[in-house]
Amino acid sequence: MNAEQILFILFGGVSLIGAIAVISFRHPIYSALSLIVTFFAQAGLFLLLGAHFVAAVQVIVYAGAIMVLFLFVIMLLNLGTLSAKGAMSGKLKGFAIVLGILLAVEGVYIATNVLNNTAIASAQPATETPTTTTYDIGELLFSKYLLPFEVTSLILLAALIGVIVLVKRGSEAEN
Amino acid sequence: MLLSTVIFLPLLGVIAIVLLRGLGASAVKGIALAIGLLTFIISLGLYTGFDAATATFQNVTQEEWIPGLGISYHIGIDGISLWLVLLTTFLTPVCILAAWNSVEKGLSGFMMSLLALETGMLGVFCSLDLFLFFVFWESMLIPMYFLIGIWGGERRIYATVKFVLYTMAGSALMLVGILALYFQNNNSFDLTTLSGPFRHSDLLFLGFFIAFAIKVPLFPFHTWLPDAHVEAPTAGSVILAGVLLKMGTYGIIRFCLPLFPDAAATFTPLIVTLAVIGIIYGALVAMVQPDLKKLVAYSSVSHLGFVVLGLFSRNPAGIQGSVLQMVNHGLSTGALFLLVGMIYERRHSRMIVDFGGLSKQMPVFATIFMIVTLSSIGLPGLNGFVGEYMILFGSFVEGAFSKVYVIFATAGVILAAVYMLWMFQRVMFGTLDKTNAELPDLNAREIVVLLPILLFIVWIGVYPKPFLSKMEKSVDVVVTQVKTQSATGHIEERKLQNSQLALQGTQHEKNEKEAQTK
Amino acid sequence: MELQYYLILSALLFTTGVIGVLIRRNAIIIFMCIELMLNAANLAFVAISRSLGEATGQVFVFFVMTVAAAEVAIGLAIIVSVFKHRQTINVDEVNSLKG
Amino acid sequence: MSLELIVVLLVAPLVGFLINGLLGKWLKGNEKLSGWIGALAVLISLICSIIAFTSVHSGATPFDETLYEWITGETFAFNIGFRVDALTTVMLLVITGVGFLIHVYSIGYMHGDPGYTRYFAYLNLFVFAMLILVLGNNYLMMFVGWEGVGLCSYLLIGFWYDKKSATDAGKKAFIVNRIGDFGFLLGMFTLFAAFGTLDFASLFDAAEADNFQKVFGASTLVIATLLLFVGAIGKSAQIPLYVWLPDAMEGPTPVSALIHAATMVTAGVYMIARSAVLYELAHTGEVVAWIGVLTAFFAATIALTQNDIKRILAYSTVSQLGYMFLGVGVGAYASGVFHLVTHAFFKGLMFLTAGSVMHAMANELDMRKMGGLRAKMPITHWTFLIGALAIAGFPFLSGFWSKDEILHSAWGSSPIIYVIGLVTAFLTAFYMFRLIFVTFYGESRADPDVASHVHESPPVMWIPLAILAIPSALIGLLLGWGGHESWFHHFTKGVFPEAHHEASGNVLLFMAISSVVGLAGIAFAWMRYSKRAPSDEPTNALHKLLANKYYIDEIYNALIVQPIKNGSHFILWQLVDNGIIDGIVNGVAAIIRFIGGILRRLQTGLVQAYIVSMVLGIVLFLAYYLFFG
Repeated sequence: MNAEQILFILFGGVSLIGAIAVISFRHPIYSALSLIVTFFAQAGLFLLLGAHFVAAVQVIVYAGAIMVLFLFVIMLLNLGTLSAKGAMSGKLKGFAIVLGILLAVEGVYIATNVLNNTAIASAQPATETPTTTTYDIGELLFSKYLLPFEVTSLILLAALIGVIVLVKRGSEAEN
Repeated sequence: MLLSTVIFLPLLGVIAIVLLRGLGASAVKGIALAIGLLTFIISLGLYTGFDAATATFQNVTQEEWIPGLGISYHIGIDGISLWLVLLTTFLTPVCILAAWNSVEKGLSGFMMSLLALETGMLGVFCSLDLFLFFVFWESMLIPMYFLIGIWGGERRIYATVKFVLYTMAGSALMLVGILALYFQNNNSFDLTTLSGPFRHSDLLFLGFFIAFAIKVPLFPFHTWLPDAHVEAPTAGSVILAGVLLKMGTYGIIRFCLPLFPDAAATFTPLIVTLAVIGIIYGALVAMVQPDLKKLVAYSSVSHLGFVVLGLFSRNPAGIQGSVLQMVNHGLSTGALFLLVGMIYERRHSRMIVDFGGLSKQMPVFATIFMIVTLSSIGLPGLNGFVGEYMILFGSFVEGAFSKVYVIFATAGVILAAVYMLWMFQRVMFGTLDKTNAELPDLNAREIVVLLPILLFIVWIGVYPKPFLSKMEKSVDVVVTQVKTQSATGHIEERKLQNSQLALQGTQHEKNEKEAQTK
Repeated sequence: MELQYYLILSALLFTTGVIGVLIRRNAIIIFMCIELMLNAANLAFVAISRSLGEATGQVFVFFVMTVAAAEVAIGLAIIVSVFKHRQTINVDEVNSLKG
Repeated sequence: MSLELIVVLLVAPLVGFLINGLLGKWLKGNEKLSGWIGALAVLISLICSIIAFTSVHSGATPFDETLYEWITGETFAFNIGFRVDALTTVMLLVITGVGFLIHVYSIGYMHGDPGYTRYFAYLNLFVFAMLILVLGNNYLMMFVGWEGVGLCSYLLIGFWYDKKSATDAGKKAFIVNRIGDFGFLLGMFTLFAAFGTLDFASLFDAAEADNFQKVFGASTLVIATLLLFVGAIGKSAQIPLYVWLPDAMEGPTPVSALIHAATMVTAGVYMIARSAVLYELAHTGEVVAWIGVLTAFFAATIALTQNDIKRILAYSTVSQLGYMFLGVGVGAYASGVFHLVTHAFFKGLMFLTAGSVMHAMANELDMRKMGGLRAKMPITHWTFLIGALAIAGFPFLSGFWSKDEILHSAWGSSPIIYVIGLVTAFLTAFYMFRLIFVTFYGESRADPDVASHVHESPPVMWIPLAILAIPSALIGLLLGWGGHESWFHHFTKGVFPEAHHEASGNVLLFMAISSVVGLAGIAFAWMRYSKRAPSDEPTNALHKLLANKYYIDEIYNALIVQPIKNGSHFILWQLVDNGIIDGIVNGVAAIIRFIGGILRRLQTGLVQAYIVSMVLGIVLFLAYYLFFG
């Protein structure tokens, strides 16, 4: 068992436990904090995969910006007490979990059996850890994927305006 | 071009009303009436320019519309559709004038619906492309839906939904038929290129026929009609009875008979039975109706039974009579609905029991009502007789079915007198009720609405030749299409039967001889 | 490390997110679960990107993150305004879609 | 004779109708004018008719021309065309002659009625329709007139429309007539199917040459003639469709005289006389004769017990029409039409005198409330007496000649028919003189205030009576002298086929028997009723049966009218239409709604429920794809 494997088990285990914690805690604050843990563990996994840029962005955007937003809203609305009220009916809950497990089984099956026969699996994995530099990504983004890249900026703009409109109307209605 | 103008001028009127409705109610009415009259006047050009010596379609326009799917804007008229087009353009201004004061809310919408409806109906009668036909067929449903649904009576929603669903059920079947024809016709919807025999022609025939039978309406598909009529506003009823029902019979003569002659022959006994049941049934049920509009609605069922009977007689006299009777029914039943509407505006009731002795108070109304009633009964000298006589005579003398049907249908003539005269007696004769003692007689506008109809009622009754001569060639074409295609098959069948009969006969004789010798 | 272990992990994370969406009723937690699922997808992207030795997968992760950011912003704004109207963010109490 | 003459003859009453009908509002103030316009219109027709008559009488060939094509196609042609021959001119003279006198009479009779102009409009329209009926040169034209007179009859019976009994009677007349028309129509269709034409001339030629298509095999003509006869039964009020005529007396009395005695009701006789060729070939005359004689007898028995003057006259008309059918049925077409002519005069006269009585007695119709009118209304009395003597077959008055000819011919056909006819003649004389004795003789039984106002009618009324009385008395002698060699037979010779039943036996003997029977009837009536009024209540079962007209109306009502009405209402409308058909329609809708209701529960509105189903879908699809695909 080499270092990479150990690190994989460590980061993988932490992110999985974090994920389960997200859906298990009653209080949204705890869920949010667990989610941050998961995100950090995933950033570690990205590093392990040699995707330094993605790892960095993961920490900055997800663990940083997005989670702050979550925590901010939770605290703004003071949801602690509300969320505890009422749970899903047992029958449906059980059914949902069974469904989830079935989905997981299928996912694992795909990962182990199906993808083995595809080009992805047959591609020779690089022996030494190949690092994808930020430069590579940048080059792709501004050449091949220029149009989608520009579109994302529009999406962000639209989201920006949308949020302002939504929140503003909400406050107007209040008044 | 002329024909396209006639078809789409009313639509132009709709746009004009949309733009100018700010000018007030009288402007809207004025625009609608002007457009209606203009359309009628232009459509008269179709009549004067019509060449009665040929049966081919005239005033034809053909433009590509969706060439990839073989759909074209292909319109034209022949001697059959000519009359229905004229009937439509004639009745629409009459309806606009009839609705002059009776519509209070949403006047511009009402007028727009009427004009849009006119375009839809004209399109149906002129389309020579199956797809175009279907588009018009369905599109005319929308304004009618609004006319009944918005300006109707108390149970208008039920009536509208029933009307629309009935029609839709039929149209769905027709759509299947149209598509089937499309694929059997080298992926073209063009009616003029269609020529049989088609595969599954029995099923296709039924698909088309049920759609049209619902519209006619043929017994037992008729129950939407009384509801729709009772709830519809006067103008809606007039259009409904005057033109919409004719779309069914027109469809039969344009599609069912010429395209599927064999299937038509196969189903003739069934259809004619239904038609005769409709004649008698409609008359009997009309007799006991307490509501004037319902009575007239059921009388339509009876009258259109005659039309279907004539169509399936498959000989020139019967079919000409049927086409003429379509026009006649449009005029006389239209006039009846107008009259009922006028009395309803005054008294706010359509119940027969609420009336009586009106001829003392409203002599002009009574006189016109009498003439229209007599036309509906089929009194010689008025239009109804000519049509009914030709249908019955054609069916009896050289009809494609047993004379027994005709005997029963003729009995319907007696019943027509019973229900119409009984109604007339209860409404017009007897002592005048106090509540009715103040009813004013018809005013000038109402007389103007009715007079042109009366003119045609008498004209067709006394001198129907101009009407018959224009349609003669076109009807003959239908008849030959029906006869030649079905004849070959039938003659062979008959020969076979005859030889079998002969065989049986000889065997029978042999058996007898044997028995005698024993 | 074999590619498939990453993919298995990705599948498990994704399923966890699905289960969360299904069983939790708090809209914010449901949102978090959606983020979880997006992250699971990102993981698969990156793993396959590495396995193929090219950067396209990571470019996609970048896009996913942008969209996720936008989505979170909008989603949270909606949650806030819903809360203002209804004093709740329980999805089973927001049932205007009922037929 | 020219087409123009015929058109003028025909159109004059139509113009009168239009003037009175359309300008009625303006004529209201001046009712005399309106009446005279109507009368003038008929006078013009009368003059034209006389011209036409002289032309035919001078031996011109029958006029037969087409005015215009009416309903035509490649395989059929129905034209508006006219035929004027001896039979037509006889009918024309009766219609316009009697019609003119009745128009003049009406000017006085209808005086003061609010519907004055309407009355004359209808009456002119009637004359117009009746002229079409007799002038037409084909069956369809005849049918047009046939329906037209039916319409006018309907309008005039229900003339006083605020009286329910009047409008009921009008409606009944029209509908019963329609039943007859049903037969007429089918008869026409059969004829056209066989001959390919409805024109009299070519149709009869083809029939005689046996050159037609046997659509119903050998019995084609039998079926056609019997169907036509159904039409005649309806229009001429024979068994079983006679029920409308007595009720038709609800109309104004001159209408009864013109339409329901002299002209319209005889249209059936005219039609059979016109179709004589066909009836001869089909040998269906016997049916006609039997229906005729039975109707004659049957109606006469009912007339015995009635107390309403006009009803007695109505049943008498039915009875006399039966005689006419008897005549044409046994092949004595000329005699049948001759009786039609004489009857038109004397029955028209009697109706008008009855009207005169009503006029004097404040519209009283029950003769039990009359009596002794002879003194106060001498002209009315004398004219009525002439009419009654004529109908009773008093020697040398008009009815004597025509009825005797018919009975004579009947003997040649079947002695049984003859005997029934003879008994009927006795009954006729009896009930007519019962009417006379009770009304004009004995003590006055009227209300005192009515009785004090009894007066003779104004000249405009009694002059037509007097004029009518002359032909009623003499026309038989003038036209009928000489039996089968008479002027009338001579004149109509070309129209009818040779009679196949040659009258046998001594003509004088038959005349003597008829006279004796008629006189016996009169004498018997004198014995019973010259001194006392008929009793109010029927005394025995037979009397009751007759007084209630054999309960025929009630039977028809119970067996036909009510079942149709109730069946239509409850079974067809309520059950079939609203129950079954709409039930199916609404049932389909209900089923769809029910299914929709079940499916609707899936729409919980809970987003998570939707997601669950979505995930379920993903799982299932994946499973299928992975493990079974």
